[in-house]
Amino acid sequence: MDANSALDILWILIAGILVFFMQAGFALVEAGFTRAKNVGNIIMKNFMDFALGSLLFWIVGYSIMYGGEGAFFGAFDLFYNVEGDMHNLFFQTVFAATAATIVSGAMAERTKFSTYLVFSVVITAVIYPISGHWVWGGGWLSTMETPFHDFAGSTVVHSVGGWAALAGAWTIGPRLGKYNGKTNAIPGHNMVLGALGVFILWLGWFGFNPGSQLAISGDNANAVAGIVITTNLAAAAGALVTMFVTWFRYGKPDLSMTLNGALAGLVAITAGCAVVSPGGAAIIGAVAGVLVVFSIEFIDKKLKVDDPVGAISVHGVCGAFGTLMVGFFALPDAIGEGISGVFYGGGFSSVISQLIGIVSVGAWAFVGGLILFQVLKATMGLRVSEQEEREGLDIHEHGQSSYN
Amino acid sequence: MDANSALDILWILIAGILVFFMQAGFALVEAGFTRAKNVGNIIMKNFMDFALGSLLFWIVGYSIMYGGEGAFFGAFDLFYNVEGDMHNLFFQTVFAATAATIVSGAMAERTKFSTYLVFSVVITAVIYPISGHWVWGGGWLSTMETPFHDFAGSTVVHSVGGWAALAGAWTIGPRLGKYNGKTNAIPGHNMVLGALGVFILWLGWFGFNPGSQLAISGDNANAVAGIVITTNLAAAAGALVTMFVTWFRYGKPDLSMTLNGALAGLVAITAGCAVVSPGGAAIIGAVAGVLVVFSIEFIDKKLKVDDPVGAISVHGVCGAFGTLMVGFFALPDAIGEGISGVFYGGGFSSVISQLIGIVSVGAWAFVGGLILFQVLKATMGLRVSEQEEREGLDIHEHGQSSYN
Amino acid sequence: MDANSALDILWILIAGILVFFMQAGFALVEAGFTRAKNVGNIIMKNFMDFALGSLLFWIVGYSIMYGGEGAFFGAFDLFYNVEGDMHNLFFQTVFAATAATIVSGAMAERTKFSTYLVFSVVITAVIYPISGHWVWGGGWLSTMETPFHDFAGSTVVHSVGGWAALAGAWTIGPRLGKYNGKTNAIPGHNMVLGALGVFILWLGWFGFNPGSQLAISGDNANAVAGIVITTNLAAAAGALVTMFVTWFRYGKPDLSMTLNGALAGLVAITAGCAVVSPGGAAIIGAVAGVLVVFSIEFIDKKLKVDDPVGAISVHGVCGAFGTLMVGFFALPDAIGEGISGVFYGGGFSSVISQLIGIVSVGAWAFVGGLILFQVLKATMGLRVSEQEEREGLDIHEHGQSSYN
Amino acid sequence: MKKIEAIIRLTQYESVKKALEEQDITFFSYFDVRGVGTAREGHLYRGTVYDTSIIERRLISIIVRDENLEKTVQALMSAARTGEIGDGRIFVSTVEETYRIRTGESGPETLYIK
Amino acid sequence: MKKIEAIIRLTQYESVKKALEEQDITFFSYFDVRGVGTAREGHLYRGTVYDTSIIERRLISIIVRDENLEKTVQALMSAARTGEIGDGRIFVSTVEETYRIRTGESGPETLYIK
Amino acid sequence: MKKIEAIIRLTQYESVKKALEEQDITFFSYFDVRGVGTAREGHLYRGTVYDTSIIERRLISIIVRDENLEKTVQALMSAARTGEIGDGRIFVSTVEETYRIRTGESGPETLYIK
Ligand SMILES: Nc1ncnc2c1ncn2[C@@H]1O[C@H](COP(=O)(O)OP(=O)(O)O)[C@@H](O)[C@H]1O
Ligand SMILES: Nc1ncnc2c1ncn2[C@@H]1O[C@H](COP(=O)(O)OP(=O)(O)O)[C@@H](O)[C@H]1O
Ligand SMILES: Nc1ncnc2c1ncn2[C@@H]1O[C@H](COP(=O)(O)OP(=O)(O)O)[C@@H](O)[C@H]1O
Repeated sequence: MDANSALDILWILIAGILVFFMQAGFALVEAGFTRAKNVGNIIMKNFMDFALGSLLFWIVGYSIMYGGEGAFFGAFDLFYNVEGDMHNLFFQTVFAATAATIVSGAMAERTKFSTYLVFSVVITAVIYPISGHWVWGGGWLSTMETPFHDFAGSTVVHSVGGWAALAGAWTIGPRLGKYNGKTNAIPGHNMVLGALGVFILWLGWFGFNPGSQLAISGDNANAVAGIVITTNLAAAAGALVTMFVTWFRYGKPDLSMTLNGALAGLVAITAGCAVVSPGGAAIIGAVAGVLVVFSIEFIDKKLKVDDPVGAISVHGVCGAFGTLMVGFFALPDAIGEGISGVFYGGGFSSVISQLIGIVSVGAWAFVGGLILFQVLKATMGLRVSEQEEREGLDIHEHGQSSYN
Repeated sequence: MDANSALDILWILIAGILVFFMQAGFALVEAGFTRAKNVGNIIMKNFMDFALGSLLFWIVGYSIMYGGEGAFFGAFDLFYNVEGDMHNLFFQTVFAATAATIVSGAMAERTKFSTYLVFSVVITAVIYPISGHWVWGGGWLSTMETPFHDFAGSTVVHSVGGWAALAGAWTIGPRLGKYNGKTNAIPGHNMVLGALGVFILWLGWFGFNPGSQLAISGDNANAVAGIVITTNLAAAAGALVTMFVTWFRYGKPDLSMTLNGALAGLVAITAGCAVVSPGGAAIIGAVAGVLVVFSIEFIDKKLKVDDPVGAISVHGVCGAFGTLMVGFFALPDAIGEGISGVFYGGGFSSVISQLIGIVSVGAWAFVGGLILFQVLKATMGLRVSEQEEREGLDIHEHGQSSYN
Repeated sequence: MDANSALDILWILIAGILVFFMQAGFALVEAGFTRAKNVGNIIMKNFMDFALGSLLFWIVGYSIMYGGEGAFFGAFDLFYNVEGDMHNLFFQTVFAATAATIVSGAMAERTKFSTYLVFSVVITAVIYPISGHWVWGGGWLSTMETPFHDFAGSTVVHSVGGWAALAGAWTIGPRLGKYNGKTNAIPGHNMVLGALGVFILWLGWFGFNPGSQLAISGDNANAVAGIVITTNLAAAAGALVTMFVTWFRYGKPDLSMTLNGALAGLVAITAGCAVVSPGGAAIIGAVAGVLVVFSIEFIDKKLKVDDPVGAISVHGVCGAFGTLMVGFFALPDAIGEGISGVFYGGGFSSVISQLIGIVSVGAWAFVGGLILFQVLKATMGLRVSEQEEREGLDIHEHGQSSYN
Repeated sequence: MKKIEAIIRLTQYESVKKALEEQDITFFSYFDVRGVGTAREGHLYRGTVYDTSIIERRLISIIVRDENLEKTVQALMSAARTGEIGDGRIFVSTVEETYRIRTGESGPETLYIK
Repeated sequence: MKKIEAIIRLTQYESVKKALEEQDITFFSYFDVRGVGTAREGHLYRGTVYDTSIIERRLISIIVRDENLEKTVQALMSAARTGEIGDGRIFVSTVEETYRIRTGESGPETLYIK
Repeated sequence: MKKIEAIIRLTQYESVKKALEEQDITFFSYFDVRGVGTAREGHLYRGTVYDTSIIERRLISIIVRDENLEKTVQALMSAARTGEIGDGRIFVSTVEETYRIRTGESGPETLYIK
């Protein structure tokens, strides 16, 4: 193997290792934004998402997603083991585990552990790899005339998680005491954990987006560097703008929301990070930083869907938004010969493709999630008992409190 | 230097940096699994393990381990400084620091700080590099007809730490109140810290095992990618299986034990990560996930050796187990021309070599540790006073509590 | 692009990603060393430092620092976007964000959030890039006959932060209750956070120093490996020596001070990491470990400047010290043809250049910071009200406590 | 004046608070105590059951005029009751004097709970 | 003997402690309680104001001989007062007996507060 | 009924609990307080000694029938004693009424401590 090929594999592995660490970031954000009595439970869910995901994606998921060229489905080969492709298996595994993890946050503090495990299996082994195949595995969305473009997974990963989270949070209903006539705040128990989690996620995103170039040799090096910059600027803009929005709206800059703002920027730039300019990235991040605040409020206060960590807004809404923005901000010929974003005179063909992708993948994830959660609710039961919820999932589901 | 050589050095440095970060992981696991009144002390011990280890391995340890071809001992050159080999010094330094750190966990909450420092010096500068030389430095275990195979250190690093930990925990005796007629639980004070620590350790293991390939150019790239996969699958299988084992045994899935389960899988695959198939790795990890539960119970309830973090089971027992499994799961010719594991028709020659290595290194670490701890106990004193233990090592050994 | 160039870009990006993570380290150290009632505020400041810094350094800072060859100033081009140089923009951005962050720690627990944001803008967009230009951008300090040598930024980054911190902490005055007749201790609320922060900073420093080689191909690989070793040894020596110094002085080894000791070693070696021997590095780190204790005491007890985290001593004093030591410990010809440190017979020419750099950059940062803080104090107000300080900045500035 | 100390389940706190408010008892203090008694929670750590008799409870302390004693006790009692073992206890004792720090006034009439 | 329980603002604790020391009252116990009352702190979390009436306060408990009651109450009152709503309250009740654990002695004369 | 409040060393809690159990006193409540008094712990932070007189202690509160007062105090006293300064104090006062929330019954006979 020549140096360039080894270099590419090295980069994919390092990027994958960074993305792996995002699991810790998600666990900390979800732990910090919820109450102390449920913290061991939420960590256990995150931990199991990754353990299950690693095994399932190897056993079957990778093959479904990348194993063949069908329009809707790859292939069904068990126990993937192809010499020379293990770096790709790893990189795709850590991506797959992310989608499930998003959902645990939105359903935190009330979901039965055993039922959650079943959900986690289905999303990682079925829901995610199928829609992922459509976009990245050679499926129908990638073969449209103007292909749907989602570079690193605003839609493929984050929206899938976000819409499944919406299905789950809506099905399970709000936490006790969240809505009684009015909407109550249930403050997270530890903002330091939340902030550390966001720092770790931001770090991991430097593997998530730039790693999705899947190479760094030759001209890829500059492409990767460009993606690092767009990723970073969108996150920074998201955080900054969200801070000011909360400051204007609430009178004071809200830390937990600002943390969400950085994530909103990161999720939004994920689709277009390779095809927009630094300026475009900053704008996309900034708008996501506005959007996330109103979306969280809307979901919380209008829809009355209780999402303790804001996962639906951050991953679902901002993921869809960012994917759509590709159609507006894509630099000329960046997506493909003759395709440019609206702002570069490219017309709406790309916007339409993006919409098709957003809606079809979104519908798949939401409806699939909804059916799954309704079935689980009717069979195993989705929610812990009222007493368990009041006294904490840690004591009841795991027999032990996390802080002693 | 050509690109391939630079690439190899880059990879070794990055892997070493990841392994460095495992120090933080160990510190957090040990902090989380013990009580709040001792948390500063345990962190200080971890911190000093690395500071002392860095200096000592440079001053003398690296030379003992790698400085010559003797059967039992390398060489005794001071202040290693060979241009062109500093990346290896770094990579071996971060490994060396791991062995000492393992012991601090098993002896937590009762060991005198000053005595611990002396122990830390001896294990890093003497015990670890000598047995390390036998396996990795060209010593007798590596020159047997069927050589002992420990790719990344299930035995060389983890078991050495684990057996020294057994010697230490046994010599010092249990924490006050641990055994009075029956075995009492002394819950760790913060499971979030423990979980974050395990995430960081898992992250660091992507440097520990794949980095031990010591190259990534040419065909090494695929080898490294394969090791990433085996490492990850074993960890995932360990975590998942441990969770189910605790669920069946105790009625509820135990978080702290499940965290140990992931580590058990990681330790177990460390020896064989480069020579087993993904399936073999998953099985090794899964069995380690069962083993660790019973081992922790056995040591805690039968041997009545008090190991607050489970270090003896995770590193000693699972390290030995994983090393042995190489003899069963090694793919044909993976260890060397004509050598295969039992399950691939290779007969028991490799199993025997593995046993020789496990026993000889284990005996060295356990007996060496035992003598050292007995001497320290008789001279400086190994244990803090009863009052200090009751009121906390933080206040008494460091004059200050860690949470204020 | 050939493999070597791609390799260099890869390394710069990875190093930059590691340096990015230092932001989390700073946030945790500052959070852990202060009180629980202000923890959200200090994290918000750190978070905004990076968000603002990323945007501003792209918008204008990078151009000021690197955009031209003027003696005092680079250029003023907006929105840097040069294909093929984005990896450098990223690497320099993460450096720039560090300087501001240092200041937040020294002024913690009493500084108004809005005013702090203004300060953060000015230091990142004006103060830091201008003096940075003098040293790294081709400015006057780099064109002296014996050029000022600051390899990775002991002075350019750390001292600039440290002296601005001195200006800020002095201008704003001590926290309530810190000095009333005698000097009172105000213990930090969580040493685990502080320790984790230091581990993360140490990790990040493996990007900070070795990454400043700005290449890893060819002979750079060995240079980078050497820098990893000098960096690590200085940190280890700093930690170890500080521990013993506090042990002798206070009767007990002080954890928080020992954590500072590791940082002191890291800051001190930053200037000379590429030009000193491993032994030189260990000595520089060790002396910094002594210096930091006496400096913290002097500033705290004699100057009565209240610096909750020790930022002035760690970054200002040890940064200046380390920069000076280059003049003593530089290996022959390491800085440039015919230049060696005093201890290698090079005479004092390099020492003088180092002094010129230390003093000029220090004066710029201190005076610039002082003017800025005085203006801010007179206009927006620098300090929160007494009630806000007593009851906590989290409640008053952000409307919410961080622990619930 | 009487001091009423009620040791209740943490999880009944919200309904107790509401019941008190309905009786116009909007001033009180509370803190968390650990109760040792018959109600037991089974905890499990690493396979060792530590069948503890120590339970987190909330102690509510209300000082009322004598005439309000009865209704306060009744409100507490009905709202804190679940009927399961572990509902807790109420203790009543005498308070001789009270002062409002803000104004320096003393006497039962300075109690907000009229 | 009298037991004086003062519920004060957390932020007044230091000055109360000093005022007590000046009266030679150097022995007491304290712990943090949450007060429910009229003083309100407005908290905000993710855009939802949770206008809570629950306030962190410190409860200082001092047992004194009858003759020291007056001066202790006065010291507490003046040092804890800010004049704003939320200054807190003092309650006084009777203690019948006290023991010094170290020596086993009993009676008011074993109180350090002479 | 009598209320016994004992302020003891955190580290004596286990032996006190055992001593109480031996006297069949298996119901009580406790919480942690900070005691201000003569016993001092020397703390050190970054080279500044903050020689504090504030000590973490545990307050055990037991309500007993009058006839059990003596044995409870004795059990407490002997188990909490170390003989060093800082052993703590016991205070006794009167409780007038008690209710068992679960059943609504009142009176001393509802105390589990017979
Ligand atoms: N004699 C007592 N002295 C102090 N506290 C008591 C006493 N008896 C009960 N308690 C407190 O009341 C709580 C309620 O006891 P519990 O077993 O729940 O009673 P019940 O059987 O009436 O429901 C105990 O946990 C303890 O905190
Ligand atoms: N009747 C009562 N019983 C118990 N605690 C009370 C009572 N009245 C007031 N308190 C306590 O005293 C605190 C002071 O009340 P606050 O509203 O501050 O009074 P003020 O208006 O006199 O300043 C309350 O938060 C509560 O903790
Ligand atoms: N008069 C008092 N009022 C309230 N608490 C007191 C009083 N006197 C002592 N205490 C409490 O009892 C504790 C014991 O005092 P300590 O100095 O240990 O006594 P001794 O010298 O008898 O051992 C103190 O820390 C304090 O919490």
